[in-house]
Amino acid sequence: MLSSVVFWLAAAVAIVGAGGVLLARNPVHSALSLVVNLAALGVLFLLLHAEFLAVVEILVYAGAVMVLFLFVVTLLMAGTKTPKEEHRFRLAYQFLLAGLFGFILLVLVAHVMLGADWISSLAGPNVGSFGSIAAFGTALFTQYLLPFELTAVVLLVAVIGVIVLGREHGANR
Amino acid sequence: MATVIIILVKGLVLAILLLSVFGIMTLTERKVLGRFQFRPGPNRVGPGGSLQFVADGLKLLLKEEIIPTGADRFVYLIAPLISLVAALFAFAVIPWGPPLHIFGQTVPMEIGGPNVGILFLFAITSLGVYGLILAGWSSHNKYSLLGGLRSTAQIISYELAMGLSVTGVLIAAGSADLNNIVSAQRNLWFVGPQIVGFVIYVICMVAETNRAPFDLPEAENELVAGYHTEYSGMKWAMFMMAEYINMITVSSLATTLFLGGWHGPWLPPEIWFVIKIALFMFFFIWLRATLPRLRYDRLMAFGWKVLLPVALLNTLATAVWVAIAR
Amino acid sequence: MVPISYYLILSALLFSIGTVGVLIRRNPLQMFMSVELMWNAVNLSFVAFARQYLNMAGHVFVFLVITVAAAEVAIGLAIIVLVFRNREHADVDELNVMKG
Amino acid sequence: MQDAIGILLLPALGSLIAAVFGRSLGRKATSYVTVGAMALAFVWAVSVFLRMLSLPPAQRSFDPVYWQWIKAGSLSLHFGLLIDPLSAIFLLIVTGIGFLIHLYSIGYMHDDANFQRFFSYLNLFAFAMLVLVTADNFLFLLVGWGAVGLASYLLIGFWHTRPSAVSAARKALVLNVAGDVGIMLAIFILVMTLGRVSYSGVFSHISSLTSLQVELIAFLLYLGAAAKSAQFPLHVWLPDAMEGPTPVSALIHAATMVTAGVYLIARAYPIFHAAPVAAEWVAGIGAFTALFAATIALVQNDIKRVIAYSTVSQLGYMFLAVGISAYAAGIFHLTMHAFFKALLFLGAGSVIHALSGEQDMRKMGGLKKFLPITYWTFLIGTAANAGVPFFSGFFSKDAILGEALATGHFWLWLVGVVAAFFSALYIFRLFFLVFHGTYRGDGHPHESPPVMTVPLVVLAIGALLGGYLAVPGAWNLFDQWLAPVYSRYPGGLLPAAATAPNWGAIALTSVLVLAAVWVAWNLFGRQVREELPEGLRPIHKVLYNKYYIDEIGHAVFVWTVDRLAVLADLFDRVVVDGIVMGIAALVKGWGEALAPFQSGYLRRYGLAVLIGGVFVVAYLTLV
Amino acid sequence: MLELLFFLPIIGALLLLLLPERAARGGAFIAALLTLAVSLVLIPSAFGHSGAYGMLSSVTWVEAWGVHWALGLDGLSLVLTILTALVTAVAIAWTPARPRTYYVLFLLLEAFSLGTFLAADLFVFYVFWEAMIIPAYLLIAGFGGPRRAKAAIKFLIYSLAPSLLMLVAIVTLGYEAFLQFGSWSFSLPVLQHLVLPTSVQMWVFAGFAIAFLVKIPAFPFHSWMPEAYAESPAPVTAMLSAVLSKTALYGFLRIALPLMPVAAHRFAPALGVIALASILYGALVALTQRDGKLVIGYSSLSHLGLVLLGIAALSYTGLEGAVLQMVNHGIYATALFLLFGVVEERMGTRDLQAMGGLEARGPILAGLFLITVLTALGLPGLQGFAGEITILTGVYLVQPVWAWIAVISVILAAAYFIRLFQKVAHGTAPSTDQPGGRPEIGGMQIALVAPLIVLMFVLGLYPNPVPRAVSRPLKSVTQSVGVAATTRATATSEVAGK
Repeated sequence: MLSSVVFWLAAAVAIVGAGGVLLARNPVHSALSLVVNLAALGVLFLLLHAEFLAVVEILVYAGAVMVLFLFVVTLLMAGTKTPKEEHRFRLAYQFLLAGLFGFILLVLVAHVMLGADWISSLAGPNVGSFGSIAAFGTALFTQYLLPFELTAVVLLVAVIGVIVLGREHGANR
Repeated sequence: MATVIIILVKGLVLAILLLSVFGIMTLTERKVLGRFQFRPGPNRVGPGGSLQFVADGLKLLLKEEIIPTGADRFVYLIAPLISLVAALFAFAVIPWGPPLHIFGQTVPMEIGGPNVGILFLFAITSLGVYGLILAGWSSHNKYSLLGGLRSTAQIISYELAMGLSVTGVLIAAGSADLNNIVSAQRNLWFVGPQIVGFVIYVICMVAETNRAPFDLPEAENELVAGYHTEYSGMKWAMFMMAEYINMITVSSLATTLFLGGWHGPWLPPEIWFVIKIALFMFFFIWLRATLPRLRYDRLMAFGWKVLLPVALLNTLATAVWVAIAR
Repeated sequence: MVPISYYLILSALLFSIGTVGVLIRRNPLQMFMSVELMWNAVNLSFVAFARQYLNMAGHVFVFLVITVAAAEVAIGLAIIVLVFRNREHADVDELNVMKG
Repeated sequence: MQDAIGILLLPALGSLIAAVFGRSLGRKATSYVTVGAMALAFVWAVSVFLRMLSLPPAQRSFDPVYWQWIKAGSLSLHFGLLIDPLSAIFLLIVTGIGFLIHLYSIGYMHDDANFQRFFSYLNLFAFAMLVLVTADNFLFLLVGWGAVGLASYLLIGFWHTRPSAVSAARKALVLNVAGDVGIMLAIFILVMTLGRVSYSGVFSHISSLTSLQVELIAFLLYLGAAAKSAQFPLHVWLPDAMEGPTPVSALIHAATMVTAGVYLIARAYPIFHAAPVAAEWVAGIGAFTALFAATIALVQNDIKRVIAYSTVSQLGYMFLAVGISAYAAGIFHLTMHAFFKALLFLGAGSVIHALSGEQDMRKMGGLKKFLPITYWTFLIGTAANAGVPFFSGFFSKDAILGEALATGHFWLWLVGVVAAFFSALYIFRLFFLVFHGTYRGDGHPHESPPVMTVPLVVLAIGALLGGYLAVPGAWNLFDQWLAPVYSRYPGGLLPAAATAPNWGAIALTSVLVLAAVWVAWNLFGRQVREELPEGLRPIHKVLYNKYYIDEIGHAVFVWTVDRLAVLADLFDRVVVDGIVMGIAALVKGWGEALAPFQSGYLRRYGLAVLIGGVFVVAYLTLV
Repeated sequence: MLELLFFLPIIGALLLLLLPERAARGGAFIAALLTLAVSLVLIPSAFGHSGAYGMLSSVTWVEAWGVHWALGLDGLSLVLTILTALVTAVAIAWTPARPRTYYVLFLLLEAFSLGTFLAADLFVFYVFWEAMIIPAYLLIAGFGGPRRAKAAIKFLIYSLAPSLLMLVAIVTLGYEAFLQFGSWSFSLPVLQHLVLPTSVQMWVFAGFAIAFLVKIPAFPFHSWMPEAYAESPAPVTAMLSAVLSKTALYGFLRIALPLMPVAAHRFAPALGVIALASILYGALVALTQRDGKLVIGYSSLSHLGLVLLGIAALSYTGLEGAVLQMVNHGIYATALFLLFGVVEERMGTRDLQAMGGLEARGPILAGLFLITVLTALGLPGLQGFAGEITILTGVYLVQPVWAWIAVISVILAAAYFIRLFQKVAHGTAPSTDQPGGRPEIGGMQIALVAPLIVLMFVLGLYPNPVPRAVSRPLKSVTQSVGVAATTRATATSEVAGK
C-alpha cells in the first residue's frame, strides 16, 4: 500500500522533472529538473529493491555527473547571450515531427509492454539477497568481470580524451 | 505505523539537537578562537557572552530580505535550503548509540539504516554541493560564481579521496552498514590499522566542509565571501547552519568509522559519542586558528596527486591484507 | 505493489520525453541532459526487469551504463566547452559547417 | 679445338680489366693489357689455323659444346663454338687486323681523356665479333650480333659531347636492332618449324621446310645482314658512323663488323641455296648498292665519308658475290677488303691526325711531302680499292665479277663493272685531292709516330700481296681452303666452269679502272677544279645529298613513329586517364547530388534517426 | 622454416621500432639480408617433395570457413621469393637517412609480398594481396614527391576496387568446393580438383584477371602507374615494379590458369590482345615521355605486357619464358629505377630535356646505367634477351601473329632506352645539377647494385637455372590447361547434362 503511494508520488516527480528538462528555458533549471528526476528514480530503484543502485544513481549521477553539468553550464552561460531569433524557425517542422514521432514511439513501446501476457502480474516476493551489495558484488566480480574490466578501459579512454581535449585547447591559446 | 512515528520523532529530535548545537558551536568557536588569539571573545551578551548566539540568531532573523537584481529568484531561494536539508539528511544514518529498548520497541539510534548506509551518507553529502554552486550562480555576481565553481571543484575532488580512504574501513569491516562497522570496532578501533585512511579522511573532511585551511570558496581577500557574498539574513544563516552541521556529520562519521563510534568504557555510549565529536570540533577550530589558507592550484594538486594515490594504495594494501588474513 | 509494467511505461514515457528533448533543444547542454534522461529511462527498465526476473544482470548492466555515462559526460562536456567557449551562443544549429 | 674459347675470352678479359681497373692502371698498362690480349688472341688464332691446316680437309670442322644455355619446352640451346675454315678466316682477320688497329690506336688516341674507356670498348668489340663468327648456332650468332652493334654504338658515340656523334650512334643502334629483330624472327621460325637453331641442325633439315618458309627465313636473315652490312636502304647509318674515332671506322666499319652480314649469308648458304628468290634479291641489292654508294662517294668532301661510301660500295660487291652463290669469292673479297679498307682508314686517320682533326679534303692537298710513309701505303690501299691490276682488289673483285658473268647474271655484272669504274674514280679523286697538288690548309702537317705507321706498313703489305692467294687461271688457295665448308651441304660450290677466268671481262674492267685513274688525275691530280660544269650541278646536288635517302627515311619512319608515340601519349592522357577521371567525376557528382541531405543540423540528423528508429520498432512490433 | 621466411621481415620491422632512428637503415638491411639468406637456404627444399609443393605447412586458421594458414614452396614461388628478398635488400638500403617508419613499412611490404608468393590457400593469398597495399600506399603517401597524395589515392583505389572482384571470385571457389566436396575450402591443392562449369569459370577467371591486370599493370588498366611510379621514391618504385607487379603475374600462373583452364582458353585471345596493346602502347608512350622515370615506367608496361603475352599463349615455352622474364625484369627494373633515382638526385631533375653530361662527370654511374639499360632493351648476351626470346619463341609456336607484332617492341625498346641513356649521359650537364662534387654514385650503392649487375650477366649467359627450377610447377599448369583444351567439349556437355 505504502509502496504504491510512494510509486505514484515518485513517478509523478520523475515525470515533472523530465518535463522540466524538456521545457525549461534556462539550462540551470533543466539541470535541476534532471536532478529531481534522478532523485525520483533513486526512490523508484529503492522500491525495486535496488538499494545499491539507488545510492549509486544519486551518488554518481546527481552527485558527480550533474554537478559537472552545472559546472559547465554556469561556466558557459556566464558570457552567452540569448540565442538569435533567426535560428528559431530554420527547422520549421522539427518540433512537430519530433513530438509526433516521440509520441508514436511511446505508443508503440507501451503497446508492446501492455500486450505481453506476463506484464500485468506482480513481481514475486523478494528472494534472498537480491539487490544487496553482496549479491551485486558477486555478480559483478564473477559473472560480469569482463564487462567490468572493460569499463575500466572506457574510463581510461575518457580520461585520456579529456586530457587531450584540454591540452588542445591550451595549445590553441 | 509505529516505525513511521518513531522515525518522525527521531528526526525531529535530531533536527532540533543539531540546530541548537549549531548555535552553541558558533559561540564555542568564537570563544575558542579568542583564546587562541589571546583575547576574550564574545563577552557582552549573557554571562561571559554565553547568549551571544541567541542575539545573533535574532539579528539574522529580523534582517531585511535582499535579493540581487538579475538573480534567478527561485534558485537563489532554494540554494541555502538545499544546503541545509542535505546537511540534516546526511546525519540520518549515523548511529550515535547502541539500539535503545523503550516501550517494548527496539529503537536503533539512527533514523534510517539501509545496508548501504555509508554510501547513502556520501550520496547526500554530495547533493549538498548543489547549494553552493546554485547559490554562486544564481547570485548574478562574479565573486559568487567563482566561489561556487571553486567549492564545487574542490568538493568533488576531495570526495574521491575521502570515499577511497573510507573503503579501507569498509573492507576491514566487511560491511557498508554503519552499525556493523561500529560493532566491528568493539575491540580495536580502525584508527589503528587504518591510520593512513584516517589521516586522509581527516584532511578530506576539512576540505569537504570548506573549513580553513581549505576555505577557498569563501576566501574573503579574493572573493569577498565566495558563494554567499550576496546572501544575508536567514538565508545566510542557513548556509552557516549547513556548514556546522556538516562539520558535525563528518566528525561523527570519522568517529563511527575510525574511533569506534559510541564504543567506550565507563561512560554511556552516547556520551562517548558526543565527546569524540567534540574533539573533532575542537580540532576544526584549532586548524582555523593555526593554518593559513592554501593556494587554489596547490589544493587541487594535493588532492589529486597526493591524497588520491595514497588512498588508492591504502585500499589496495587493505584488500591484500584482508585477503591474506582470511 | 505496483505491476512491473507501470515501471516500464514510466520508463518509456521518460525515454520519449528525453528523445523529444534531444530533438527540440538547441542548447547542446540541454540536449545532452536529455540524453542523460534517456539513459536513465533505460536504467529504470533494466532495474524493473531485474526485479521481475530476480536477476542481478540487470543491476550490473545499469552499473555499467552509469559508468559509461559518466565517461561520456566527461568527454562530451569537454568537447562542448571547447566548441562553445569562443562563441556567443551555445547553439548547435550554429555548428553546421558539415553541411553538404 | 676445345681451347678456341680462349681466343674469345682474352679480349673479354682485357675489356673487363680496362673498364674496371683502367683508371688505376693508367694509360700505358691499359694499352699493354688490351693490345696484349689482342696479340695473344692473334697468336692463338694462328695456332688454331695451323693445327687445322695440319689436318686433312674433311676433318677441319670442330663443334665444341660448353654448357646448356636454356631448356624451356621446345626451345633448347647449348653454348658451343663452331671452328671450321670459314670461322678460322674470320678469327684471323678479327684478331690480326684487330691487333694492328689496337696498336695504331695507341698512337691515334694518345691525347684522348678517355683512353682506357676506348680500349675497353675496342676489346669488347673484338670479343663480340669473335662470338659472332664462332657461334655454332643462330642464337649465339645473334648474341654476338647484338653485342657488336652495342660496341659499335659505344664507339660511334665515343665523343659523346658532340651532338652529331650521339645522334649517329643512336641511328646506328636502332637500325642495327631492327636487323637483330630480323634474325630473331628467323630464329622463331626455325624453332617453330625445325625445333632447332644450331647450324648443323638447321642446315641438315632444310629440306623439310616449305620453300615459302625458307624464303621467309632467308629474307629475315638478309634483313639482319643488310642492316649490319649497310645495304641499301639500310646503309644510312654507316656514313654517319664516321663520327667515331678513325681506328673504330677502320676496325668496325670497314674490316670486321660490317662484313658480318656477308659472313651470315656465307655461313647460312644452305638456306640461301634453298631460297633462290632471296638469293637473287641479295645479289641484286648488292650490285645496286655497289653502284649507288660509289656514285655518292664521287662528290663527298669529307675524307672519311668517301671511304665510308666506298665501304658500302665494296660491301655491295660482297653481297653480289654471296647472292650468286660465289661464297668463296665473296669471302676472298671480304678478306682483301679488310686489308685495304683498314689501310685506307688508318691512312686517312694518319692524315687527320697530321692535320689535327681536319677531315675536309678541300683543305688538304700536297701532303705527299709531309707524310711519305702514309703516302706510299695509302697509294697501295687506293690501288687495291680501285682494282688496279695486280693489287689485291683487282683479284678479288674480278673473281666476283667473273663468276657473276659466268653464272648468267649479265646485268649484275654490268652494274658491277660500272661501279668498278666509279670506284677507281672516287678513290683516286680522294688520293689526288689529299696528297697531290698544293697544301690548301693552314696547319703544320707532320708524319705520324711509328706505332701508327707500322700497322700501315703491315696492312699495305697485305693489300699488296694478299691477292696472290688466288691468281686467276693459276691457283685459288682460298677456294681450296673453304671447300670443306661449302661441300658439306648442297649449293655451296659453283660449277668449275663458273670459276674459270674470263680474260675478256678482266681486260675490260682493267681498262676501265685505268681510264678512271686517268680521268681522276686530269680532274683532281694536276690541279683542282673549283667549278663544276653547269649541266652537272643538279646531279652533283643529288649525289652530294646522298639521294636524299636520309631525309626520306626520316620522313617515313621517324616521323611516323614520332606521331604514333605522341598519339599514344595523348591517348594515355585524354582517353585512358579521362575514363578514370570521368568515373571519379561521376562518383563526385552523385556525392554532390546527395550532399544537400546533409544539412549540417545535428537535430535534423537526430530526427532522421528517430523516424528511422520508429519505423524499425513499428516493423518489429506490428508486423 | 617457411613461416620464418615470412615472419623474419615482420620481426625485423617490430625490432626496428626499438632501435634508435640512426640504426634503422642498418637494422632493416640486416633483416632483409637474413630473409634473403633464408630464401637461399630453402632452395633445396623447394624440390624435395614429390607433391604439388616441395614444402608445405598448413594450420587450420578459421575452421568454419575451411581457411588454412597454408604456405607452400615450389620452384615457382622460390624464384620469386628470392627475387623479392634480393630486390628488397638492395632497395631498402639504397637511400640513406629515411625515418624509421619508412624502413618498417618497407619490411612489411616485403613480408606481405613474400606471403603472396608463398600462399597455398586462396584466403591467405587474398589477405596478403590486400595487406600489401597498405605499406605501399603509406610509402607513396608518406615519402613521395610533391603530388604524392593524388598518386597514393589513385594507387589505393585502383588496388582496392578490383580486389573486391577477386574476393567474390575466391568466395565463389570456396563455395564451389563446399558444393562439390561438402566443406568450404580455399586450399589451392584441394581446389585443383574442382570441376567447374564453364560459366562459373568464366566469371571467376574474369574476377581474378581484372585484379591481376590492374596490378601488373596492363593497358588499359595502367593509369595509376605513371603517377604512382613518378611520385614514389626510387626504391619504392623499384618495389612496385619489380615485386608487386610480379604478384599479379604470379597469380595468373598459380591461380587463374590452373583452376580455370577452360576459361583460360576462352580468355587467352583477349589477354593476348591486352598484352599486345600494352607492349606497343607502353613502348610508344615511352618514346615521348620527358620524365625519365616514366620512360622506365612505361617500358615496364611494355615488358610486363610481353610477360603477359607469354602467359596468354598458354604454351609451356611461353610460360617458362614468362617466369624467366619476370625474374629478369625484377632485376633490371630495380637497377633502372634505383640508378635513375641517383641520377635524378644528383641532377636535381627528372626532365630528360634538362639532363645530360653524366658520362663525363659520373662515368661509373653512367657505365652501370648503360649496362642496365642494355639489359632492359634486350641486348643479346644479357639477361633481358634470354627471357624475351624464350617468350617470343613460346608465343610464336602458338600464335605467330602475336610474336610478329610483339617483336616490333624490341626495336622500339632500343629506341626509347637509348634515348633515355643518351639524354642522361651525353651532352652537357644541366643547370639544375647539384653543385659541389661530381654526380657520381656512392661506394655503398655500387656494392648494392653490383649483385644485380652480376646477375644480369650471369642470367644472360646461363639463364637455364630459372626454367629448370620452375619446370615442374609450370608443367602441371600446362597439363591442367592442356587437358582442359582437349576435354573442353566433353566437360561442357557434362556440365550441361547436370
